[in-house]
Amino acid sequence: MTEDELRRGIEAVVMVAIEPVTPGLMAELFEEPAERVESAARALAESYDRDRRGFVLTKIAGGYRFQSHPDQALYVERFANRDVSQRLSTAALETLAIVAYRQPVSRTQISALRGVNVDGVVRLLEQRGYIEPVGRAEGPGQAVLFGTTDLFLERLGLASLRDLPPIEDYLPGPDAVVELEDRLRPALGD
Amino acid sequence: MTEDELRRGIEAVVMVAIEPVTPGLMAELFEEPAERVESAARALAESYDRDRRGFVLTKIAGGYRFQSHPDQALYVERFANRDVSQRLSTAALETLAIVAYRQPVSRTQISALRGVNVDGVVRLLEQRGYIEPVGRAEGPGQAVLFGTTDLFLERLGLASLRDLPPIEDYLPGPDAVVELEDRLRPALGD
Amino acid sequence: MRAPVRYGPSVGVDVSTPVFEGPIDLLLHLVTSHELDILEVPLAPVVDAFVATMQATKDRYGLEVLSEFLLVAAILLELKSQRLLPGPDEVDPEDELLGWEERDLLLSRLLECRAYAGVADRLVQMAEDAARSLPRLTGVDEGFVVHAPDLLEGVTPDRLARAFLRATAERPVQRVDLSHVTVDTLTVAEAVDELVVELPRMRSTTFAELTGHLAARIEVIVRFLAILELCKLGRVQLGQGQTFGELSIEWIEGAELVGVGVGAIVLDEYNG
Repeated sequence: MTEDELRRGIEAVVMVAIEPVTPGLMAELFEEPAERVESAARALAESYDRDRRGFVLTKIAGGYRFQSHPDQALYVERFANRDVSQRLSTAALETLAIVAYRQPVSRTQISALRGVNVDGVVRLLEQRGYIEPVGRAEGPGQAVLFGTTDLFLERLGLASLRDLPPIEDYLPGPDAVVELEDRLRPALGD
Repeated sequence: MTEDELRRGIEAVVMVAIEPVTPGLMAELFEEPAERVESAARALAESYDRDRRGFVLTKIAGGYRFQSHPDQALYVERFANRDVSQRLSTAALETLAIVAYRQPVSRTQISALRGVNVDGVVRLLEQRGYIEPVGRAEGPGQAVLFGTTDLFLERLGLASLRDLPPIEDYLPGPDAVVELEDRLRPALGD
Repeated sequence: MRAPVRYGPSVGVDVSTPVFEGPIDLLLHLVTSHELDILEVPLAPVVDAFVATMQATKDRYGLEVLSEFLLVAAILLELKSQRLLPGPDEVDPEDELLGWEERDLLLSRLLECRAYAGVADRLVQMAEDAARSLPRLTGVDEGFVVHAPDLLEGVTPDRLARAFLRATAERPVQRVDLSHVTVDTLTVAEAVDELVVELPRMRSTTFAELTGHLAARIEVIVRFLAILELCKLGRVQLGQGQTFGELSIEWIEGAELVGVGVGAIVLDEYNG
């Protein structure tokens, strides 16, 4: 298969897919190495970008899919008459962030961090399809462990969990730590 | 709107559309004459052809849509038939259940119940022959209403829709309701 | 205590106190950013607002909003109770060490929570960016022969009915439970149970006296919430001479005649 044929094949298959198509699956379809498929897909994506197309080829949740270009949001939203996605509460977002960075993680572990009962929030996130049980903890009780789903990646436009922003960047600076320490002092009476 | 902007807009809107998009509708979206839209779309279609893309922009039923290029049929068919061992996803099964019990029902009604966009899933169920359009809603928009097919009945081993298990049998009994109330009472403090 | 709520829609429930009027999450923000001294904010109106909101507008706000309100209110209470608790004059060196250990643990938990709260903002931003771009969902064109494998294999009418129930189930409501604020110790309800036995015997006491024997801070906070519950129920009268003063607790005579245990009290009180 020439490079050109491969690109055409990718364009055709991704065009008819309703979920992101993995390089692995395309490798099977085209009987070509996955690395070759991957690099052809990347080249295609770049060429669309260069040619300023109204669509993009993005890697989401491990696979490729066509999407409208973000700067066409005005027309696309007008067209699709999309309702704004239901917003999650602060509590739900923080819990989701904990699951994303700490996965696999149990309800009890999340509760311990947030200092509140999180059963309701975890259930909500599970029902929305953002998190799912991914296993069970060892030891007594065998608590259910949660992780994020492909839908979570999709909604955030991420190719994989590795693309999450590094949590270190969000740790409070030294000033905030000193301030927190100060605030804890009267609480503990020392 | 420059010719370039118009083409990008067409590319974006047609990319996300499920049904063919008419030049008239696009004319409204872009606030440009339909003739201009039409000629821009034609120019786009020609350019895809010239560049030997794996997809084509065709005019079908008075509207434009993207399709895989006919000469990529081999791969597309392989792709479409790949999921020999696949089962219906939870989302698809729940959508099918809603159609079964609530028919005739529109996409919008299903979306409202499920809280997510169901266009892709509805299309999949329709393609697999489990549901089909059975009419149109009254009122503006005249949404397509879906119902289940004979194939659906056959696959579930049902003689008729009357043989679907009554949903009442699955609702929680009075005991469960009382228990739930008890659990909520201290919480609601009333 | 926890990182201040710095984003997301306002909780939407207003409270009115002599020094502050407005959304409760703003109140928390002002307190945690030291723009308002928690000791100057009487929290009884906050509790009243919560109860009133519960009764009047359950349908309007939905439980998620209300539980968020409760969480914020609980944090305020926790902050205030921390400030109210008198520090011990003499500290056993061993106790002090334990205190430092506890503080370090709390501090690291707080820092981590802050990081997640901060990144949650970023996640929202990412989701909003991603939502600007819609995916193609059209699927394979009709012309193709799809040798449809039977996707319904294994699907029974029974599974279908259950799927329908799942699909049409109400969105889950968060359980609003006062025990939210206690991690795994005594619940507020249990503390109320305990106090309705203890307080009539003591008639009049102070908060410090009542909680002097308690080691864990969380236990003290639970008692504080329980006292507020009882105050709300008209069982006790609270008094505080001055801002840093003792919190006095007085059992209201005759109150013990009603019901035994918190369940009975709550039901008797509110069902009417």
